[in-house]
Amino acid sequence: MIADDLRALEAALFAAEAPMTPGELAAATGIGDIKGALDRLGSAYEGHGIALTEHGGRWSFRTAPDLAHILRRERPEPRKLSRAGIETLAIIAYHEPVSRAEIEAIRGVQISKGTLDALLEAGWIKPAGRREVPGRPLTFATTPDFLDHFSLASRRDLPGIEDLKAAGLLDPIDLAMEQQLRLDAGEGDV
Amino acid sequence: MIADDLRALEAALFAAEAPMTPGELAAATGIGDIKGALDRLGSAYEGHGIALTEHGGRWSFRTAPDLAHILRRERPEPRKLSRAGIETLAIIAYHEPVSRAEIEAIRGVQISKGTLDALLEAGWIKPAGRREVPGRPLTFATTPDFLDHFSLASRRDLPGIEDLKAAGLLDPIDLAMEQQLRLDAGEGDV
Amino acid sequence: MAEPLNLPLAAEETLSIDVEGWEGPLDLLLTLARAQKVDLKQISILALVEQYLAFIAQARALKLEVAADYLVMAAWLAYLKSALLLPRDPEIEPSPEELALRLQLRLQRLDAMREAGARLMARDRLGRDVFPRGDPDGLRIVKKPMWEANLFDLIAAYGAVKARAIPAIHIVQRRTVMTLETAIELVSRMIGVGLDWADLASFLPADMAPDYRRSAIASSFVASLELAKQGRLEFRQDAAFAPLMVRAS
Repeated sequence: MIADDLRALEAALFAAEAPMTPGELAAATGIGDIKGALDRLGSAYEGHGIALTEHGGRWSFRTAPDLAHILRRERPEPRKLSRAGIETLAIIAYHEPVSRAEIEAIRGVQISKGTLDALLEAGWIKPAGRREVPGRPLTFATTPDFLDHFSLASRRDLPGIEDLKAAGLLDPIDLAMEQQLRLDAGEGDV
Repeated sequence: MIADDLRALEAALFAAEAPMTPGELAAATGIGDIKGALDRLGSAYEGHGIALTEHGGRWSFRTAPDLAHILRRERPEPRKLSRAGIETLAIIAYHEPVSRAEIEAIRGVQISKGTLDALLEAGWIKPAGRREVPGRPLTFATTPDFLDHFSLASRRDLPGIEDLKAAGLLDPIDLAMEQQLRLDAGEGDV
Repeated sequence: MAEPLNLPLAAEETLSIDVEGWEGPLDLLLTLARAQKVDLKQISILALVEQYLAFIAQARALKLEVAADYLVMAAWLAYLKSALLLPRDPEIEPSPEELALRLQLRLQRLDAMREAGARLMARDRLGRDVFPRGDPDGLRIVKKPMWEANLFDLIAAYGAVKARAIPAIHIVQRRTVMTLETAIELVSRMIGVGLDWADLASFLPADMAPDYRRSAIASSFVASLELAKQGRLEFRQDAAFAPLMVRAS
């Protein structure tokens, strides 16, 4: 058994064709405290073969990752990304919003047109406005579908992002240079 | 919590693209007593918003029947009546009961099927019997909902021809245009 | 100095220098740097430069085509190497150490993103490790039209229908105009009165109805043109749209 409001929430989430926001779920089920209900439903499914997950503020039921082996058979692998595609995606995810020139500066090579196209087509990145500098370059950022695909609740869950930030590896190179030089000078003074 | 074999069964049924036979489920999950497992899973979901169902020997999760309303929600969408619609409605209101041919004779233009359909859908007009003339055409009249929507106590509250004339609503088009032109010219002088 | 090449350099790998093996000089540098098996923060840039130059030299010795950007990098690294080895000239900006540091930071960043990409790909991925519902019923919102119209629209529409049915009656209103003859008479009389330049508009009585005034302005202008042609009147206008001045000639 399960409470009446949770029944409705469960049904809506099972029936949904795409992850839903709390607002959409509240509209569909008429539940007032939708966050509380999502919490309770999530707990009710703990230890089950399916789990209530949140990716980028949208909720959905997903199979438990440890059961992948029984589900994977006879299914085509999801699209294979080229190495350039993987690196470009990582750069966008860890630096967003980021322009094409900035991606190229990190990778040291030009990105071919197909690379960004493939990421856009997969629905993992989206244009994220223009940077107000000469040339007004278009920037890119990741989408909620990206978080969903890689089982990330939010960008904060990107693997190692805190360490990279702390090490200054997500800062622009000029800023890092300045800091490094100041550090060296400081040490020399001592 | 739920037994390990049921976890696998649960995930397999959830991810399935079509209802599955016990044989297919046994092959996917490696469960020996698949019928027993389906029974136990069905019981575990009793009282939930989704139910384990069997049709023609194939099993799947389906939304509980009493929650079907969640799957299909009606949202009112305000729509403005077209010019043809409002004219037709006005003619019916002033002349009811009136047949389609009579409406067309008054408007001087044919009416499309969609026009009457929209008025019927809005609940403002209803069929009002057939006229005992050759062809027995169907006539239309307004409904109490019509009076309600337009805040009229009765059809007698509709302004008469004389009132319309006084309000300038019955001026022949050419005269009205000339007045307008003279008005515009006068403004230019100021 | 450094080992000539501690990379496995099978022929087919060298062949792919300018095709697929490396994605540009930075990528090749990173591969070489990783071969030093130390933290990229501790890397010896000088050793790295040696390795890169040796690698390119060997590729050219094998008469393999080396893409231009690899050669550009080689030239730059050769410059960096000599600058690092020569006694430091404080005049040169940026210093070779700064250039080396910049290269090191770039390698660290590329390496970090490469590793992040690998870790991303290893996560539980939708469609590979976790699955959505295979056959969702779908939540549908059905739009129910709510027709809107108000009483004024209704009445006005009926008025419009009825108006269309009423035969249109064209009434040509009698319009008050000043004839050319009257205007000629008026203007001739007025220029006879004054001696100096006068505004043509001032000849018209002030208490005219607007409609009649418009006609009078037009007619008196034509009348003035006619009188000017006969040599009885002179015109002057200081600017476009300025008052039209007339006097007897």
